[in-house]
Amino acid sequence: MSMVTLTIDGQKVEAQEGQTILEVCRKNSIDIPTLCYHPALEPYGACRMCTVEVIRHGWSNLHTACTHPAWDGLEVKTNSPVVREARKTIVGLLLSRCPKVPVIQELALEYGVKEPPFAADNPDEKCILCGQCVRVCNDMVKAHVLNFSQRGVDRVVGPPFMEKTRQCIGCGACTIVCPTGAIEIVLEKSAVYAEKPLGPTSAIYVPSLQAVPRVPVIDTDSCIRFRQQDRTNGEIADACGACQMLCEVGAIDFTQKDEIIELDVGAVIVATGFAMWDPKKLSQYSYGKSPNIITGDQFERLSNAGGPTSGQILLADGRKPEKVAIIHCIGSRDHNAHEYCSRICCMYALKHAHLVRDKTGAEVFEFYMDMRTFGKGYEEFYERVQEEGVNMIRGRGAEVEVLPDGKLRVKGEDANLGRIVSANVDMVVLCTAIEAQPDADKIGALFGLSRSQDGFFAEAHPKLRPVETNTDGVFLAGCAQGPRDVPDTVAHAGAAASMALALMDKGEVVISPTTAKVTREKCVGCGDCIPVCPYTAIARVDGKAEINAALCKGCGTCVATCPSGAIEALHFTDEQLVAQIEGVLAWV
Amino acid sequence: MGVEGFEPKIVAFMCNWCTYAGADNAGVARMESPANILPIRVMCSGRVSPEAVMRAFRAGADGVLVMGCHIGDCHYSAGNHRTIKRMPLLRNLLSYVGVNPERMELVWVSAAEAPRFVQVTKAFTQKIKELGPLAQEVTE
Amino acid sequence: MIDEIRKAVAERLNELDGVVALRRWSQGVAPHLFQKGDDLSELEIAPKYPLATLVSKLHKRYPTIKLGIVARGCDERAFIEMAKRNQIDPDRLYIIGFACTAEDAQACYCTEPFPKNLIVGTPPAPGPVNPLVAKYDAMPLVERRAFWKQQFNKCLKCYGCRNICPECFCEACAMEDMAWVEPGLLAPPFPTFHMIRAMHMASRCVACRECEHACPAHIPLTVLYDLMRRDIGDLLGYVPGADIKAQPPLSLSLKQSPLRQGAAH
Amino acid sequence: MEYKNTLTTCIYCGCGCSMFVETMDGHITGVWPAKTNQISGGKLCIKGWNVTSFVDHPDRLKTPLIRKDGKLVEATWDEALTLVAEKLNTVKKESGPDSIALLSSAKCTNEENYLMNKLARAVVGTNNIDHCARL
Repeated sequence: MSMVTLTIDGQKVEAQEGQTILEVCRKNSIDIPTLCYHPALEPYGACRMCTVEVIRHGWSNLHTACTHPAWDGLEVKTNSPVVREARKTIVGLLLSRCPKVPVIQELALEYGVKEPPFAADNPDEKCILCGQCVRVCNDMVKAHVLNFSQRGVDRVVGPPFMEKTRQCIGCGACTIVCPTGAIEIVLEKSAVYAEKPLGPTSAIYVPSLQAVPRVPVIDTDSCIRFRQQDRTNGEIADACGACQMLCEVGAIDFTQKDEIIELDVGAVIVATGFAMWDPKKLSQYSYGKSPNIITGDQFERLSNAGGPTSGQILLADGRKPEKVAIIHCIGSRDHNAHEYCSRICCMYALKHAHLVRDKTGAEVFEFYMDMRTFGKGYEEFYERVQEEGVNMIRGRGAEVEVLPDGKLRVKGEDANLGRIVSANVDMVVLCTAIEAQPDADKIGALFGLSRSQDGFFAEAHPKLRPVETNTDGVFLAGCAQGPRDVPDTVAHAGAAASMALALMDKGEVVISPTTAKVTREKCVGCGDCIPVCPYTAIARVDGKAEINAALCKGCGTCVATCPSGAIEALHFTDEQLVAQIEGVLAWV
Repeated sequence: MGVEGFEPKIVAFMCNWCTYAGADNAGVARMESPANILPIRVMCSGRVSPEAVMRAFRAGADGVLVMGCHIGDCHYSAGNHRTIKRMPLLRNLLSYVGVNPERMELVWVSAAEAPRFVQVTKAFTQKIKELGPLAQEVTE
Repeated sequence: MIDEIRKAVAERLNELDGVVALRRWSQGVAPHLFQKGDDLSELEIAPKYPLATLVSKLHKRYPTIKLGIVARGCDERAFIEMAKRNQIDPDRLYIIGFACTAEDAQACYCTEPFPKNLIVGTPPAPGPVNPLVAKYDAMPLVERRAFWKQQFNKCLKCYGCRNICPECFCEACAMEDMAWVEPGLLAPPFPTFHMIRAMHMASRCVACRECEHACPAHIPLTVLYDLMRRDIGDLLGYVPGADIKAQPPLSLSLKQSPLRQGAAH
Repeated sequence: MEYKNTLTTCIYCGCGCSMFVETMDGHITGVWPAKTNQISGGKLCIKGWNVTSFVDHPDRLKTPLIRKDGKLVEATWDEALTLVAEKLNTVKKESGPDSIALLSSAKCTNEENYLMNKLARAVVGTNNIDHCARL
């Protein structure tokens, strides 16, 4: 694309042919006020705020920067007296129509308009009829809900007959582009992706804050393009696309589909992690009955700088809490839920207490059964939090009650005092248990993994082989095997990775010598053993069974199936079994 | 018909991956299971041929337990499917020749079920105690 | 009927390498392989012999020959089970089936006294179920034990039951395996010896009754095998000899051949 | 493809069970009990079932063996019979006829056993004669 040169406010500026004056100015950080401009939409020149003075061949003229192309040799003045005068008039007219809109008030202030020159027909009017919403709805979203109707002074923007319409998909794009906040959208149901039910994010997001690779994904249930595609059975396949239009490196590709990728691998590390236990299962904690009863996980999100409140710890109504209760062992160490200790809660509960103290200064009541600060530096942190003035109550928080005024009452036994205590607080943080993933059975069946009583995947040996499983080449890492905190998970995962590497590095696999072997002279070739083998290690060769020792895992089911005793389970032969039987019986 | 002071001998075939591990875990957890249980480790309950069970009775066992992974949990995916088909037939056959089929039982105990291992072996031992010695039954 | 069979065999001999049937000798009847040109007036149908065994021997010895067989219902059932286990080649076998007499069916307690490939004769009324099965099934354990102890004590350990059985085609036999049966005991160890055979018969026995005929000690072996046949039917829906496509269920997973409802252990 | 069954009597004992010996191409391939026989009625004992097993057995003796210098050496029947006759004569001369006993076999026919009996009583002059299957 060829380049052109023009002069803006006395400075030579290079621009690409086809760009508008506004685009060139924006690129060169030259401020031009706009109301009806949006980079993702076609310029329309409705609000006229971007009016500039364009001088060509000595002739000066006023044009809207958003629509005028940047021709070679143009001279542009963006802030000349003529321009300012013109904009003042424009702002005056806009203010006369919409005297209460803050953006226009600010512009009026800037351009010296003290009073609206004309009295407004409707002083509450917010719409400046710039049509951005119309363009976004028709050109981008392709929902075709909004348009202009009437003529002249009666002109309005809205859905057909100004009535609620099912054509509206509630995407909210119009509210985003509207410069004056004239459109309010009332959602009948949540149409946007909700992150940990604490606030909406966009339909394109990074799946988790620690995602690797850190690449955003499109939530096709929320994305306007995909929703329109679904709604119209593919008829409208090019709605929105704002992300694609705006992404400078062209990374957005709507044609991408979920793919199943098949890989031949030498080892598998099962690191499927954990799920959070649902505190609704114990109704005494009233989870779900007040927005101010949240889980530790939700608190984590709340206090995150990238979270819905930008890291401020706030109640649902936006106030700062004055009193916060943190309850340990919700669903852990509980015969009504999980009997095991989730191992991570004590430490994050202390951290949460510290954050509440630090960020809000609120009074913190921490209900704990006993404090499990087993790691390096953990006990020291516990002492520090105690010194920060957190009220430690030794005893399980027994009940959370939502009071009529919205406050929360936490009851529990203080075992040190030996009596029931209660505290009225604004916010309750439930330190819920971590548990095995709900689909652990499927993963287990896939890899032949057994699970321990707590539901997590069982290691080959609780003490001596904590990383391996009973399936060769399959290793466990992290909470898939049992609750553990970050340093332990890192250590466990490192061990799993090195075991997997060690296995592959050898280049050869050591198989167990407990395989089955056919004595050809005894085999009559009946084939009863062939369908028994789960590894298809048995085949009939020259009318007799033959076992591929590399495939055989040595279960011995074929041995017990063979009526002739023609198959021998090496290391578990019939003779060895009999010797054991006679041995154990002789011993008694 | 129990016999005074009778301590039965019970041969228990245990699969390597589930029950043997479960028994091991019971031991690690210091749970007490009856000493009457005489464990014989096999790789899979599917390895236990009816002949082996009969041989155990023949060699003087008063009861035989065949123990393995729960259906669906088999380390070899379906070895125990053959066990669950074979053993009821054998149990019936025992009864046809007049041996009390209660002397033989097929039980699934997973590696995680140490308490179940203890409970199952205790109950079975008690049952065999009440049935009395097999030799008495066969030679009477 | 025998003339019709002879005629059918004569016809078939033109296209087959031989027909397995019974032949009358000067002093008795024995299995025989009739070939083209043989005197078919010597062909007999009684007393019955397990002819499937002979077919298997011939098929193995002469890997290309096509045989015919003059078969009863039990013969046909026997080679259905044998074919599943690779002991005969069904593609090299032509069945000239004939129906047993009503007396045969009575004597054998045969519930299906005719083959599916019935060429000669009409199906007789099926024989009754062996009344001993119900009788011993109803006995208390102690009586059963007493009964079988007495029966098995007569056992000469001649292996006649196994030798005559068309389904006992193994090269090596578990009943001779020193791991399972201690050698040198007569009568053989109770009840292991007979239980091993009964267990193996569960998915194989086609109720031809040859074992019982061959037993010099007159042990009612088929009572035990009938019970096992009943159990495998109840448990897994398997009837030995009924369907050449049905795989032996004890070799299959639960997915391939599930346990019948209510039949679980 | 020659198939034949030969009716015969079990040679192992005096019961006289009847059986067919099955041959294929001249090789013994098995035994069928003779169901039509009135004596054995289609039943055999373990000996009858295995009666043919020695026929093709590699360990089967095909000629007489005479021990020479501590080793068994194949010999002709004439050599062997002459040697036995000489030795029997010597023993009879030195220790009398009752120092000799004769054992006959079930594998022989009745006629052969009768001749053995004659040999014992008339030739050797002793009543010390018995039979392996004196059932």
